[in-house]
Amino acid sequence: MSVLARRDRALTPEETEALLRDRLGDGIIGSTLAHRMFTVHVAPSAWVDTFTRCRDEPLLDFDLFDTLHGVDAREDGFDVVAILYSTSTGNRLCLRTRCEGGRDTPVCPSLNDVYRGANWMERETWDMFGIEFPGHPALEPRILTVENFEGWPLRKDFHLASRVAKPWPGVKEPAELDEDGNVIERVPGIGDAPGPYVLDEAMAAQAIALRQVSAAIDAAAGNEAAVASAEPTVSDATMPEASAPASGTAASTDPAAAADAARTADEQRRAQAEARARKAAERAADETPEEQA
Amino acid sequence: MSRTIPGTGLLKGLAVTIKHLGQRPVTQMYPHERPDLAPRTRGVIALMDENCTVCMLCSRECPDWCIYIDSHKESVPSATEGGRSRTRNVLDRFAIDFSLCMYCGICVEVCPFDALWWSPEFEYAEYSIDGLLHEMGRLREWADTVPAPPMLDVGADAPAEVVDAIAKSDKALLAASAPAVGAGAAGAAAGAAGAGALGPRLGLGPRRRSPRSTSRAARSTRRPTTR
Amino acid sequence: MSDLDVREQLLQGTAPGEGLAIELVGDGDLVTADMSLSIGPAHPATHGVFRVVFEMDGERILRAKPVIGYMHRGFEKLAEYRDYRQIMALVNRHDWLSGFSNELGVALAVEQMLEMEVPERAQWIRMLMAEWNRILNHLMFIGSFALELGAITPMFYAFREREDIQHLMESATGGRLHFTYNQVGGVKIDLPRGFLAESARVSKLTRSRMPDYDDLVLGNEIFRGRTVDIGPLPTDVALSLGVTGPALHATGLAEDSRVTEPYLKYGDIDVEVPVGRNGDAYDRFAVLLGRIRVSLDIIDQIHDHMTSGPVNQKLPKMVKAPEGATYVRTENPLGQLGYWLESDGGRTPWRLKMRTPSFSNVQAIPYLVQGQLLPDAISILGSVFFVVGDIDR
Amino acid sequence: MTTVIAPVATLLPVFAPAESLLDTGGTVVSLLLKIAFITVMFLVVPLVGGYLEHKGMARLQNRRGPVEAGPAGSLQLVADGIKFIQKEDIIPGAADRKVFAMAPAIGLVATLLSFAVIPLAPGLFALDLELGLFYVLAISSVGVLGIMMAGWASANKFSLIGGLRAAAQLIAYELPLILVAVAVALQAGTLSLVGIVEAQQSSELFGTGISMWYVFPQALGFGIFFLAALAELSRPPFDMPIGDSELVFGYITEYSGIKFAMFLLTEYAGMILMSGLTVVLFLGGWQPLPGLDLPDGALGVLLGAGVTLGKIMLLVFVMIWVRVAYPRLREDQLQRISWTVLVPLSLVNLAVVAVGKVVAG
Repeated sequence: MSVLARRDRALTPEETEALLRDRLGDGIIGSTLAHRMFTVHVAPSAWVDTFTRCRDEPLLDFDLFDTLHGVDAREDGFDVVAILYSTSTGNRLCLRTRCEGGRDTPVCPSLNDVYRGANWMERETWDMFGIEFPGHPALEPRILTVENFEGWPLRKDFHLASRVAKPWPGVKEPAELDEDGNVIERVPGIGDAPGPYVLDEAMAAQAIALRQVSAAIDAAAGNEAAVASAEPTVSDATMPEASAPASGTAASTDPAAAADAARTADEQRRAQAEARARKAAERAADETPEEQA
Repeated sequence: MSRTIPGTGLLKGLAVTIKHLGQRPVTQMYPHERPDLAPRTRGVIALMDENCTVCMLCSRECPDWCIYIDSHKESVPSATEGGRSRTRNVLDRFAIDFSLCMYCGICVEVCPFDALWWSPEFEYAEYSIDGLLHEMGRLREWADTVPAPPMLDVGADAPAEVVDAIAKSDKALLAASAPAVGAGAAGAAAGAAGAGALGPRLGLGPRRRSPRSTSRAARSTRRPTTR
Repeated sequence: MSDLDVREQLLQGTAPGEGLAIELVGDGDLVTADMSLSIGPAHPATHGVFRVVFEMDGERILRAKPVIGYMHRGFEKLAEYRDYRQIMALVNRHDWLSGFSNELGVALAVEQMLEMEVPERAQWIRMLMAEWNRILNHLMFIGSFALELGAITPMFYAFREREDIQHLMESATGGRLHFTYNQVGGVKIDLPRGFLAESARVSKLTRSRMPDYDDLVLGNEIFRGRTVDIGPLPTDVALSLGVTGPALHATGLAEDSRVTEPYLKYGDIDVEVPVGRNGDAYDRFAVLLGRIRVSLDIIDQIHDHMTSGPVNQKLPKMVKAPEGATYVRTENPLGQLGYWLESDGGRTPWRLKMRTPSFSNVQAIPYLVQGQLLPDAISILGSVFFVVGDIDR
Repeated sequence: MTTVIAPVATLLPVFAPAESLLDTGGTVVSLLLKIAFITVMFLVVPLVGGYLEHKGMARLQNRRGPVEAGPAGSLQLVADGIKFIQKEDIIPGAADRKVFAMAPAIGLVATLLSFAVIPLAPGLFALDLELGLFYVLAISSVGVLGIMMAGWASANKFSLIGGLRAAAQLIAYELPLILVAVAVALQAGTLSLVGIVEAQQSSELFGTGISMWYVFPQALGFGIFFLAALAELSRPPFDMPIGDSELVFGYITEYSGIKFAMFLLTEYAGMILMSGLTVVLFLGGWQPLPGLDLPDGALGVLLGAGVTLGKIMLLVFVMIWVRVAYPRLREDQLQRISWTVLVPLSLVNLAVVAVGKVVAG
């Protein structure tokens, strides 16, 4: 098979780095070999030259342009990562550079003239991270998001709307009740939901505000049950300590009515639960002989 | 491709299609005939509320945040005289919003007390999206449609629970001066684990059985080693 | 009549059909009208919300500009908010025709970072499912490509085959498209009893029906007339664009990561890579058909190799990839799918880049359709196999 | 019409137009009868053809086809028709409203008029024009006009390309179609369709005593005629004007509701018409088998009608079969086939027939 024909000529990672250093000098900052991937860190000034070398150097012969993408590098700005593959030697090389311009105006030279495939990849990276690629024919219009989209979605300071708009159902503690018999909900805090995202104070406030609005709407519609369930949330908003007593008095809606509604709903719920428990007990009783047999 | 007489390709096309004229159509007449779905089919999530301990694991693991649980605490008087009364969690609300659910099955997988089950039922389309929010009663009804899990392949390892059960019963056997009844029970358990551990208990219909009557061993085949 | 006269006459709105907005381009004495024709976003030939704007002179295409992003769902962002178990349910949705293969990539990436050994039986099961998934995917494209050329029947036959295979996979995984069967360290649950026998039966059945496609489509003179020498793609251009999979193999290069960088147990079995000659639409289709046969061969080999034992690893309560980055490439049905996984040691990825085959393959479309006729462009669009969700993610 | 032609007919006793059974005493009654006959032919027979297409295609593709409307889905097209009538009739804002509205009717009327001369059985036809063949070919070409009008008036690029393709295609295929028909007329010695059927019955094939259906001596012509008819009807594999994967639906793209239904009906009626014409010209019309004559009287008329319709449905099935089996050609390929293969071949066919006629005559 032709693909494997030149496998024996494949350079080792060390040789590859040595060769690139020889050709590009200070352009090569360093390299890492971890998790079965060889990464060469390149200075932005040598970015295009490195790829031209990788493509044209007969010993390297990286002909397949695999991918190019951005990575959020926290306060240092953004990295651009590109992966090349050689169909003749079977080597894979990951090249990585740190964009100039920090988080405000990240800039990385365009590879469009070296590999055709870089065109869309760079457009996508610009669309997602706002990294400019001087030398690219046309980064605009935005390739994946809508044309008038604002913001750079894959930056870490861009929060996922669906995670902000809706409270996490998992914040409730199992069966912990306040004195009125309502389920205690906590204000979403750091590390509540799975994920690296931090429901920071601003987001928490936003989430609470949203729920307040919906509670107000429900109250206006006279939906008693909705008020009953939303009511503790309102109290949470004003009193961050969820275990604080007298949550009903803090409600912005008519406190007496809300407390009444809560009590009625709670009574109903208890009655239901009792009936259910009885049923479950009966079922368990039915089941026992079978289990023993 | 070798050169052939022009037109043979065209004739072959006619031959292939006319060949199918006499064959039985493969169309499934869906509303008239029920589709034959595999027991593992992820159609709808059924809830056995009596198994739920309100641990909130499903709700927290759900990638779409579509499980809503409310509960309260209740004290249960002691079964024995003079014993201490215990408190337990009572489920007030358990709802799954199937308009958000992406049928990944993580909730079923993480439930430590087998309260959630997959059922192959799929006919619960609604004209209004609100109707897809299934509350506890509706989820409980689905539990009656949960089929028995299929037996595992012959090359499969016995599930961890079964292995544990065998080890335990062996221990019980080895424990000196075991009473006859206890030994009998342990022996029966070991026999069941050895012979039919991977399948549902015999004598019950293979499908459309309530999971309550599914044997423990068969149930455990669903979740071999993750826990 | 000078160019200017014609322009005025048409734009005055006296002629019916003034809404056509035909732009006139005077070139010497002869006036020709260039028309921009928008194929999509809801056109029958794009099977999804994908759009190509053709600038045409008569029926000949001067330039083409693909417009993508109609189905962008932000998977890469969503993945940063989910742990590795939840990501499995996410990634099988970007290329909805190869759900299993997508999951596999993420699982392999996480396992590579954890340096986790996957039980042998799990690897064979993964391969078996991946190959069945590949056949499912290819059958779909065989049907849809023929449909785009006006042959309606192969689609129905392909769906008949797909139904058998989907039923088979559903019996093990519980899903028809979104299998969610992989987990880090193996597969979720072992195969149900009788699965392998059924798999062998379906494999035999599918193989027995493959000649139908040869006779109905590949050997058909009209089909050959519509595809031979249409949209040829040179190997170097394909590589520079990042085109992989059947479209690359059609150019004559057998770069298949099942062979060149074997993952799972592909190194233990024979994998043949069908290749074409000049990368035209016919070759792309022939390669696709050949790959089904190869996958059936692989499935038969897997049946012989299947071992017994556990199918997954005991996992900690929360799987956390160690700090660092890795890249895993798998041979997906449509080409090479790469997952770049960068982790900060947390339970969700710091960055999960999905290098999808369709995205790179579709980049080749402007190159391929330039100077072709409209019907040929449709033939090219159909033969550069892509899934819109896979382009837009 | 017969009355006008009658004096001429007396001069040519051999080829006198036959008398239709529908010509009863009263002029009004016979007129009504003829209108009823054509309407039934136009409205009912295409429905049967359409049902055959639904079911035949389905079975060839290993599926069932319509099953819900009526017994075995037989009323599916009726249900479709009712649905089409109920639908909103949308006219695009940029369209030329008058032309847009007229276009479906033109194709429909052209096909409707052509049915007047197709004989089903001895005496069972509306008209027997002496120039019947000429009339059918001329009138059916008018239908192209409707297609071009639809393509232009829709103000849609896909429609425009579809209309232009249809025009180019129909011109290319009109020529071989007519050349082959001329060969048949030459052999029969008449342009009357009834006359052609009778001529096939009365002449013998090389003295074997078997009636010489023209499909035997003119097998080549038959093939060309059938191919050209497919192209003329824009049936697959020549459906480029409406090729749905390229042009969405070609000149019909912007049509909806009853106007769309008219195009649909025209297509099915066109299939019946072209099959009918092929049966009359090449397959011996109402004669069940070569050399086997129909009994006289009412039974013969009924049987003859059945035989003709049966042959028509057989040809319709072949059209469906071809549709199922083949992909679509490209416009330039079709033109090349027409001008470089079919036209020369039909000229050869004509020459052979002419020589044969002279030698045998």
